[in-house]
Amino acid sequence: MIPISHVLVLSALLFSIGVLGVMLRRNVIVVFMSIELMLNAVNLSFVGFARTMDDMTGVIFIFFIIVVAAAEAVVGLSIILSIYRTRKTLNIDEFNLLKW
Amino acid sequence: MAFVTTTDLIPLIPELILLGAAFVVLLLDLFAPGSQRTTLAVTTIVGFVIALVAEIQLLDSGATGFYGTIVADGFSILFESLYLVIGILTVLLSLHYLDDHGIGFGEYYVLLITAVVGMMFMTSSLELLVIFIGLEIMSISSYILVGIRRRVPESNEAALKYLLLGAFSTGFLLYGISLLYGATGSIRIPEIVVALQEPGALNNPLAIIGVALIIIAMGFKVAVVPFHMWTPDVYSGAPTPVTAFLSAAAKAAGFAMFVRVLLTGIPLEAELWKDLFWAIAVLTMTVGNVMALMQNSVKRMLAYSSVAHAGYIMVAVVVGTPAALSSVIFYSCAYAVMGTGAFGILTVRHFGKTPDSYDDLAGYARYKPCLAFLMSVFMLSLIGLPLTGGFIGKLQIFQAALEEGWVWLTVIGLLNSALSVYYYLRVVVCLYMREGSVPDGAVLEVAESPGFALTGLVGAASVVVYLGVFPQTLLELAASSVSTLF
Amino acid sequence: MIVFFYLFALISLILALGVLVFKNPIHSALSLVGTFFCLAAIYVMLNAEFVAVIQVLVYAGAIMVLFLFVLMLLSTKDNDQYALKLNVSRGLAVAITGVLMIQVLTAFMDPTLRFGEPGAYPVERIQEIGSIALIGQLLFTEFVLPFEVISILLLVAVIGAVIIAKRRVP
Amino acid sequence: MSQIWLVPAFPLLGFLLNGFFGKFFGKRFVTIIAPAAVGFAFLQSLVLFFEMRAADGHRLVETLYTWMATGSFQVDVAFQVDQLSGLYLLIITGVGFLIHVYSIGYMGAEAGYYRYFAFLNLFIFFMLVLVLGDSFLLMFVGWEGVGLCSYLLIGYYFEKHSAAEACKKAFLFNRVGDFGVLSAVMLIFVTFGTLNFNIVNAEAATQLESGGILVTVITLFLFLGATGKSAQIPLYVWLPDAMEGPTPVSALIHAATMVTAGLYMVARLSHLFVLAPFTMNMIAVIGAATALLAASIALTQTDIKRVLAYSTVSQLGYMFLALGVGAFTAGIFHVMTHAFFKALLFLGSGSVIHAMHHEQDMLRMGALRKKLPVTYLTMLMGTLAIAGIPFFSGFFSKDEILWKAFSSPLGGGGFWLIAFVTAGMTSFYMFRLIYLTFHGESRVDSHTAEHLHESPAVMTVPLVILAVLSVFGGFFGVPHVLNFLPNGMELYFKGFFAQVPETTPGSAAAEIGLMVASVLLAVIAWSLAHRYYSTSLDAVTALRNRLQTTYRLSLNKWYVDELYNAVIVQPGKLFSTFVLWKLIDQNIIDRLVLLPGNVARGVGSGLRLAQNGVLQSYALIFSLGAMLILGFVLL
Repeated sequence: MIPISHVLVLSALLFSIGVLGVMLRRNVIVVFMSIELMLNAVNLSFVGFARTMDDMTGVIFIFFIIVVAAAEAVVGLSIILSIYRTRKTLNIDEFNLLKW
Repeated sequence: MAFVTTTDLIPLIPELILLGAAFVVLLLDLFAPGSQRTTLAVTTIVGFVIALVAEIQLLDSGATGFYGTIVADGFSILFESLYLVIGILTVLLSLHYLDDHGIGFGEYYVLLITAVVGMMFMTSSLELLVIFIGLEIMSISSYILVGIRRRVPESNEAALKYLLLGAFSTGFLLYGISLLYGATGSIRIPEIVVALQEPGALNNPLAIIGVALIIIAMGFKVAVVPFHMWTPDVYSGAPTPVTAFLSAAAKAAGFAMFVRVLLTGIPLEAELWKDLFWAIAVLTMTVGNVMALMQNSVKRMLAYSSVAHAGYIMVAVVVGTPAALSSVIFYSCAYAVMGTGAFGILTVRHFGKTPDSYDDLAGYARYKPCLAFLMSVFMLSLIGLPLTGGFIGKLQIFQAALEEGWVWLTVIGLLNSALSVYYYLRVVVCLYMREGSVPDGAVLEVAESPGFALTGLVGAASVVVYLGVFPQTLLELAASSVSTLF
Repeated sequence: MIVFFYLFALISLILALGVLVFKNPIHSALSLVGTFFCLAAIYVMLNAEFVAVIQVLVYAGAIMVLFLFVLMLLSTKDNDQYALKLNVSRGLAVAITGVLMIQVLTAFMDPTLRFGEPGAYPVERIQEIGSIALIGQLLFTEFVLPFEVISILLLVAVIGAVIIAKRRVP
Repeated sequence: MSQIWLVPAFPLLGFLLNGFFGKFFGKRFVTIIAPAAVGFAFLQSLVLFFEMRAADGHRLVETLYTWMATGSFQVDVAFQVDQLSGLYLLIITGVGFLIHVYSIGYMGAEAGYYRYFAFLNLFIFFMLVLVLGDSFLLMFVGWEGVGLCSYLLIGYYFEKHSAAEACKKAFLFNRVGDFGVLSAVMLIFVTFGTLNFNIVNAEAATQLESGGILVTVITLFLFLGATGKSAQIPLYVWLPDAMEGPTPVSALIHAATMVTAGLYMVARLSHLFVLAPFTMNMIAVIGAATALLAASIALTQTDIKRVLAYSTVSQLGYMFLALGVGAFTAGIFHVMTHAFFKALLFLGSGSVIHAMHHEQDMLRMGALRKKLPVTYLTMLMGTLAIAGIPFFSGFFSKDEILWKAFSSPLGGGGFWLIAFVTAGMTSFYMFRLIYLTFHGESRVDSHTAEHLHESPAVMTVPLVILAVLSVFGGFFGVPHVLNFLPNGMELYFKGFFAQVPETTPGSAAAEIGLMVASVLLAVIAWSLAHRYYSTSLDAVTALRNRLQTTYRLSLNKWYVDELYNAVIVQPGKLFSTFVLWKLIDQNIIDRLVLLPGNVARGVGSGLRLAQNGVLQSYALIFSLGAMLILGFVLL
């Protein structure tokens, strides 16, 4: 039996790496991928909890998270496509027309 | 075994009506491309109105469905009606704006409807899963609406920022939900409440972190400091009617969720969370007002001021008594109407361009006296002068705070609202005291302003004044809807 | 068995760090796919086989392919501009995330950590009904509302993708 | 039934009709509607006034509907007429009506005629709500409303940059005061659990410890609000600038009615204020200081409206002095007489300005009395009244204040002396105004001189009526010591105000003595003004002339005049102009009020750095917040 706290630690580490990726990477698509990593960390903790508590809710929740992630990816990537067309770059530092 | 019965669907009637309307609009746009844009707008409005009627019919029905995860109590009906009203206003303000800016998508209205549907699920559900999905429907619809002017770099950028930060905060929300689930074994608010009432349950780090993460994510949605950073950029980059919609309806939905999930659902250990909310409220009011003071763009100023208004509502959240919660409702309604109105004025072209900076407001008094007057009404209400809804709203909040002895919080709130005079007044000064000259080559519009928009704006201003002179109706509704929460 | 958990955990962490540090975004994406596979393996060990399948099929298979596709479409030769460069605010980001992580981790180590009451589905019961059948049942009874509502979300996403990304009208 | 609501309803109706239809129905429509609305309100006020006199306890109350009720807190929209509000009603609607009529002539040629009258009606409406409301909240509605209208009307000439600035200033200054009112209302709500005036007044003595901290703080906050509205130190600066508005507006809002709202509030809550001796002292000190400061600034102003504006500030200071020493009746009496003569003076100056094609500099006037005989005579009446020449209205009210300042247990010789000196200055600058404007040689430029004409009857008739009131209005409150008529004011307000315990009923001889002294001072100041301003230009020019023609003058006279100039006039003038006006008035106080805005801007420029448009900084701040919140809840 895998100890739940270790699953939780793994999920916290993955979540932190995701958060870090959002703040560090300058390619906007990689930033987006880091967010996917955060969601996966959440999924992991859901599964861990579901297993510990002998409950299915956590597992069901994951499916919905995956669907939402997919929907966000579709919309997000199309927005990225669109912004690439006007700005010809993916560098997040350059998207600063709106400020102050 | 029928897994969905008719009674389950009763509390969802307004949502179903709206979805029907969305499909009608989608099909009209698809199969009758020649049909006037007005037709689409009118269809949307009709959908909203019918849904509103359905909401009113549901009042006092106490209908529930789907294992008790959907309720049509006074609270949700009041908020849902607010979203519908704001939806109608937004459509009225959109028609000419879409024409002016060449946004020729019938899908615009569909997304508006789905955003409202998402908000309604957020408000009426007692299950974190459905609340989360409702939130995502609203958010994703808003991302697209913000970025719908896809050839405009600002619009793109606003959509991108909104989406990435929104998804980022969604990560926090989900993590919070998962930890709360781990601590309580459920994602249904009534069951979570029961589980957390066990002795010692609130000292469980899982529960504490879970709730804190949920607060963080919801703080992002209602744009409280320090999770507000997206607001000015997104609000100023978005098409103005969408900005109005977001600042009014999306924010109200955020607060509805905040109240439903955090204030009546999860028993928070009083002192700890109160101190936290206190700090957030003070920061939000102050930062919002101070930054609004710095702006040269009126739209951006209004964006920051919407942060400040979220701060005032947070004051009521800190207090947390039923009276305070009903003032949250009242203020959300009042702010939604006056905020929509204020942004709405900015949708109408002046001297051939959509006004943005303070200087663009020059000459309104002469060329568009009616709009100048309406804008003044909205500004005065945002300041919180008597005989407007804004005054009663602030009064309710601060009175509730005083009754519980939050004197300092009230003083800070009053100081902040005094500070806000500086920049709201600047708008009125520009409207009335600056002589605008018609720029070379600019076309003076023949009609003062488009009929649909004018209807909406006059309606909003009337509501603002009505709420100031006869607030009792809404106050009673708010109080009774709060009583359904407990 | 438990050894494999740590193995996959380690690999997934390394690959996740890979997402963070690879200069070339395509490498990052592939590294992320690897992380997903490792997680799928861990799901299997946690008796969530169906989730593991979906993880591979949908997440790694569909979503990441979409990412890769867009990456290829928008790829630029000059990847140096995306290289990880540290400055004050990025240093701050590392520090803040570190503190955040430590806060959460210490809380997880807390002896007062408690979980919810045991639910109705221990492993034996799941195996008796069958994992997929159980999920199907739950989706169409207890979770039928979210199951229906999420279709609205998909509709919105489709509409959004079409109007945002469709080619410019000349 | 008394139908109090009709009084504010008429002007409100007038506002709605003029505001929304005035543009379409044209000038004649507006000209009839606007004054008629106020006229009807005046008639109804008269009816109510007598009903109120006949009613039990001299109070009529009418509840319209429940404004808002949550929990234990309930506020009704309810109007009440009692001795205080009844008197105010008559002043507001009566003087208001005259000024509306006058405006027909004065504003006839202006663009946006309908807008002007709509705002004027709206102002009357809010002012009536202010005095009729039976609770703080309703009073606050009026309070903010009149501020708003004042702001709209100051900015009426919005093409003028100075007007835009002035109205902004007026609004901001008033907001500082409003903050005081709100804070006080807050504390009162916490203390009493209600906002009704009558309950607060009745329970003040039992709920609050006399001289305690709470009551002192409450009343100080209220007084802060009053200083904003009624233009006292430190918030008086907006009022002189407010003269950018049309002159009838200055007469109505910035002299007769709105600026007395602060006094109204203090008087209304007399039972609360007497519990706080410190505040009462403060009020008296501020009032006296303002009276002196403003009068000394008025001495040297050359803009005719500015003289009157500073004079108004000074007279308001007088009234506050009266309230501060517990002479509520005397203070309110002066409110009434001041409404008559100051409205008259402003309208008269308006008539001059009208004739002079909007020239306001007195150095460019002179010898106008032949051309504007009615204006001259009526303004002279007003001047005699304000200067306190015996048996004109100002004499009675002012002497009452002087006497109370001297004899009241809260007063003292110092207060009397300041008020006394101020009275002398008042007499001086007012006669200076009269001489510069109407006497001496004409300094009017030839073009304007050709067109000089007396104003039409629609303007002069109100002047005459106000002049009559200014002359005879004082007989409502003849001091006891003169005893040829009963003191109407004291009878009228019998039992209404809180009583300050009278320690030593001063001797009649002393009162007569002080009265004679102040009359003498006024006459001396008059003769000084006559000497310096009745024939030639002001002192500066006179001095210059004399320096050039020293040899022609006798050494002796030169010496005296020069000494006077060098030692008294010039330093006084420099001090008044540069220290008092330019430095304190225009710079220090201005800056202070703008300070919060500027500090906020400073903070804002710091915060702006974080809002740099880069998404990752936003995520960084988000995470920082998350870290702090987690740290906070986990520790």
